[in-house]
Amino acid sequence: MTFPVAVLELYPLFRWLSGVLESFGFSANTVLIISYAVLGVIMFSALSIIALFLVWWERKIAAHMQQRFGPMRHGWHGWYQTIMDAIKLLQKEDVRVASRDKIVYFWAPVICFVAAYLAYIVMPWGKNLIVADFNIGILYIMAVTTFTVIALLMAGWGSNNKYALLGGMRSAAQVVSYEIPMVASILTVILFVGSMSMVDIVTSQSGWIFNWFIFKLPFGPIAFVTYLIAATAEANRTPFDIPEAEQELVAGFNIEYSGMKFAMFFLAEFINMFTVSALAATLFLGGWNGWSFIPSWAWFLMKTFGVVFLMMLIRWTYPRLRVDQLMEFAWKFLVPVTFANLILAAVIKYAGWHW
Amino acid sequence: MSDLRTEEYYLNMGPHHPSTHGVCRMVLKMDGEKVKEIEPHIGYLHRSIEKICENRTYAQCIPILDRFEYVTAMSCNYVFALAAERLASIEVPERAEHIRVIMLELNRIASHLLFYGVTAMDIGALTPFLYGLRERESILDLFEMTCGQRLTYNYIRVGGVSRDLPNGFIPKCHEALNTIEKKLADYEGLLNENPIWLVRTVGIGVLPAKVALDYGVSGPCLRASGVQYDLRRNDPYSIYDRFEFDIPVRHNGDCYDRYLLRLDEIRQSIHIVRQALDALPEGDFKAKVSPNFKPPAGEVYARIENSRGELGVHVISDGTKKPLRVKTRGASYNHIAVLPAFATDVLLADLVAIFATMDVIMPEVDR
Amino acid sequence: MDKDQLSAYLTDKSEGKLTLLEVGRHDPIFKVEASQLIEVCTWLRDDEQLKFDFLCNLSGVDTGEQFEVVYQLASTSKSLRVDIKVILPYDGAEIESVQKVWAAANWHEREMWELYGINVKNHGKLEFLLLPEDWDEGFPMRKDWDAPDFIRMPEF
Amino acid sequence: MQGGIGNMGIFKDIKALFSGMRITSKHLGRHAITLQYPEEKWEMPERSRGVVVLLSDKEDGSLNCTSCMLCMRACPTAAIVIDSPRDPETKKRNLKKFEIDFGLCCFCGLCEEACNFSAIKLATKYEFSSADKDSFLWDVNKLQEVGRDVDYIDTRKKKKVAPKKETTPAETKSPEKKPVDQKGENS
Amino acid sequence: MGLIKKLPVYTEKMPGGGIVMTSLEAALHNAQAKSLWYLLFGTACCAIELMCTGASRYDFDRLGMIFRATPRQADLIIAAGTITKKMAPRLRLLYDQMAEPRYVIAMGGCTIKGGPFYYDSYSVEKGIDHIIPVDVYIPGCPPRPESLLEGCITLQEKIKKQSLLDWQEKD
Repeated sequence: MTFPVAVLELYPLFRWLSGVLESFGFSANTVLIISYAVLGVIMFSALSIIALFLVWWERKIAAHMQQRFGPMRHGWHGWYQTIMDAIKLLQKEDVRVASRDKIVYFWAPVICFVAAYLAYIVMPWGKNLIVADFNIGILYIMAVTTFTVIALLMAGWGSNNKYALLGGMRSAAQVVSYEIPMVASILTVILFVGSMSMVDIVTSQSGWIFNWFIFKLPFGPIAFVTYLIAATAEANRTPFDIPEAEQELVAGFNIEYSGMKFAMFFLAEFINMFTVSALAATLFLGGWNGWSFIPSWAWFLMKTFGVVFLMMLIRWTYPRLRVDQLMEFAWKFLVPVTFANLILAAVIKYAGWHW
Repeated sequence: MSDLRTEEYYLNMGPHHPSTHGVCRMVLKMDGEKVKEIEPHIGYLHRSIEKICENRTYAQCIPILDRFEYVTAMSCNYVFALAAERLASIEVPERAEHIRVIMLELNRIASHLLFYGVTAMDIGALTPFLYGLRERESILDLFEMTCGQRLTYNYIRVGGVSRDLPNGFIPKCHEALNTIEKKLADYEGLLNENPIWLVRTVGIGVLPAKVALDYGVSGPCLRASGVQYDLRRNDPYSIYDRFEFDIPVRHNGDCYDRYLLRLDEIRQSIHIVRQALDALPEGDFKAKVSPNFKPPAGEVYARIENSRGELGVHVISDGTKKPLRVKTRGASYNHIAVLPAFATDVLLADLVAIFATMDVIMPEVDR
Repeated sequence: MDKDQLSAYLTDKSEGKLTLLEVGRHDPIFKVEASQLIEVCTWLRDDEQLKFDFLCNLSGVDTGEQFEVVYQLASTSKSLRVDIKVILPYDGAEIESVQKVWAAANWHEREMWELYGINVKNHGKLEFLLLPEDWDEGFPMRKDWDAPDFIRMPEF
Repeated sequence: MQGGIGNMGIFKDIKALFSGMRITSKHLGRHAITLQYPEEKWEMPERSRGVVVLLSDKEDGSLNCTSCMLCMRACPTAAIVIDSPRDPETKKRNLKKFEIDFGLCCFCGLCEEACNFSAIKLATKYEFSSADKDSFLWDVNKLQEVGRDVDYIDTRKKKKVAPKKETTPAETKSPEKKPVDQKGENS
Repeated sequence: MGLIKKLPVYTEKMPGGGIVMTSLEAALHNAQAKSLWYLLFGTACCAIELMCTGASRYDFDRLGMIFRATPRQADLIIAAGTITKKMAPRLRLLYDQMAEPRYVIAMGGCTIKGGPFYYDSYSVEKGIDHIIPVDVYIPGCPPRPESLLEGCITLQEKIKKQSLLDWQEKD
């Protein structure tokens, strides 16, 4: 049978799987569904492992920046610390506030969690390693990542807590503001590639290192920096972590969540961070392109983790902005800069002054 | 736009809230994110220290007063010893006075380092908090070496200090001071010029000098508002008049000035400690004070400049070995009382910044 | 002005409203009648030579026979210090609020009211400050106060 | 936004942002100053005030305490309770009960200073957490047991080795005990 | 207590479930012990030592302990400092808001018995065990950071020794 999933690297595995399943007499459609399910499980586990790793990594980096050790006692340099955290969170009692909005309160973490994973359908992990290559891939990512804000707003509203509500409202305002500069800086890339497909974007940057979009002077670096700022805000990280500002709103939108539901928010936050970093790597740093002696997925992971590291460095260095300054920064600085940059890029593209 | 209506609501901040530095509770009348009115509620740490001191001898009061303002417990020890010495007209040996000055100033540095860290954390930067505490540890080491405790010292006694400086204190102290002086550059590099820090603190929570005086605000908060008033100069105690140091003054009275002023004070304190270490004479470290110390009847209000402002203690003696009344006055008491007078119409995040830069410590308020 | 000059100046200029007490060990302590308190305080704050613009502290005292209220004043511009003491009877102790002179007195007076039971006139907001809201065991700082779970330190 | 990110000189701002990042990333490469507690331990300074213990005679192992009750009177929290009735015949006090309640003790060291017989000391031990609240009431046996291996300088007059002038142990003995095991530079 | 709570009940009914349950028990309690997130709760002197313990020199994170500001996500209250009569109902409220399994460390003399404020004080709660159940007490005024770490390790040992059956009864 023809296998429609574009995971070419994993193709042998799926051919073997479909062969086995067909020998049991399953119909072609069932085989397809089961294959997708297996793929989903693989994806889910990979991402969960990455999220758990990121939590551990962040703790280690923060600790070493502060001349501490971080997790140390559980395994080599505390490597299974976050696994223990996850198991513990699963065991925790699920406290439900009596005055909650039942439906909204329940679904908020689920939506947040699912939305965080959805983006990976079109994420090019490596050469021929993508679940589905839509022709509107980047648009799809922008759409599904914005689901997060709905989840946060729902969490803030459903908890029936003033701090949570303030957190939810802040996050809505923040994401709405930062979506615009983010899209505007991505548009510069799309303008040049002429396609919204993730695979096209990556392949257009193949070859020489100066084909990477970040090196497209003069607008490339500007687009990258503005994207990174907007992405940091999108992922709710310091200096833009006002929805869960510990010192002001105690824990912000997730103040009333415990146990598994909190774990969902927690993991989703780190997966979101990974998503925006992966997007930065794909759009600006050439995605999985690189010398061929290292596998393409390793290039992708390396670049992504590089961006994640940068975001962590930023997080543990800077203070937090205030909510109105955040808006002002977005609307008065970031939006004009990104649009000017977009126009500049368009002019350069039209005039053909680029290589 | 005029038909858009907003509804005011009440937000309860504390007594358990990460940025109230302990157990202060503030009921905020909010309009969206804007704070319209503040009503502080205190007393969640009211431990009746004053009542306890009425039933303790003068020597026993000092460990109790350690817990009154634990971040600068040395100055609590000192102010009570000063009051008792003034009641009984005790002459303190030279060496003891020098040791006291060293300890008071080291404690001021420790307290300001804690302030630096906590303020940075309240404004959202976590790393400076750990840097501040890291250098504070080196001072705590000095204290532990001298008197055996990290926080509640019970070191300065009526008539002197409880023990002489240990061997090797002086080189170690110099080393710690050098490290802190070197690290101040790091602290400043992290925050002073940082645009995010600037927008969060410059022009936020301006405390006018007139309001400050009216509400009895003292110490760095008052000096940041442009009033040059430091008890080390204006009402000299101990041997501060022998040392050369500046009283840093700033004029805007906002969060940024309050923050910068404390960094300046760390430098001045380092300067004072160095002078005191150099001038340290030989001799007794304690005057002869009987264990059954009974000052003559009378009353005295002793006040000193500690890291938060005026720390005072009002002691009334009736001629017995226990004081008739001990009333303590902490600077933070007034610093919280003044909040409703100037910190209105700010955003919630600003209130946190203002609260942090007022450097409030709750047991001093609640006692 | 040093301390003796200050004492002389105050006795001289206050037209008999202030009487120097002997108990002061470091700074002079003056006695003032409760009825003249506000007048004297305003004068102390506004006098060009004194300018006592800073209320350091306000203590209520229970001596066992009477109540005393001590105002510790300081002048930031002239570097002066003086104490003002008001003596009140045990029964029906009442004093005028000095908030109009120094706003700092607000909380001190509230505290004095709840801990000693000295009533403060014209305070505006006499509510519990340090004690729990549901406190009903009287005025704990009074010398004769006692409660079931109040344990005095054993005398050895 | 007074000041403002835009109008304060964007290059100055960027420079400041980078200098902050430079400082934190500089620390990233340094060695941690952390003490890995259960494996490594600080050597406490000699004067460090941990738990209160009763000291025993170095030669015959009997308690130094003469039950003079000075420490009990000095204690600001009444954590020490001594019961020692006088023997009617020998007129000597018999130590019947010596209890320290660590739920009350404030580790101020006044008892150590009050003692004239080198009998009570604040040792440099601190690991006594317990799940049992009542276990903090230590009787004389426990106090003596914990204090067995505590080194001290005997200042009692009757001993020949004791110096004439009454001094506290810390003056005579060098307190040059730095925290050991401090890895890396403290910077 | 979450999903896993019901698991042991089923496993025990299975053939050979006893062995599965014992190892499951060990694994679950291990996870609990190794990831104690503490509530950022401090009132007095001990709070400063708690901060110092979290700082670079002693580093709580090493034991896998990080602070959470909200009681819902915390496993452990370190009652650091004096609890007064005015504060006691709030402490109880915080404890009630925490999700099971929850633990309490009483840090310092004040929380054990009132410490220096036992005598002559009209406003201090004489021991927090009147308010909430306490798992581990740490003496000291304030305890050194090492003492606190030692107390936390004691608590971890205690958690590991728990039995799942205790859990069932606890609800």
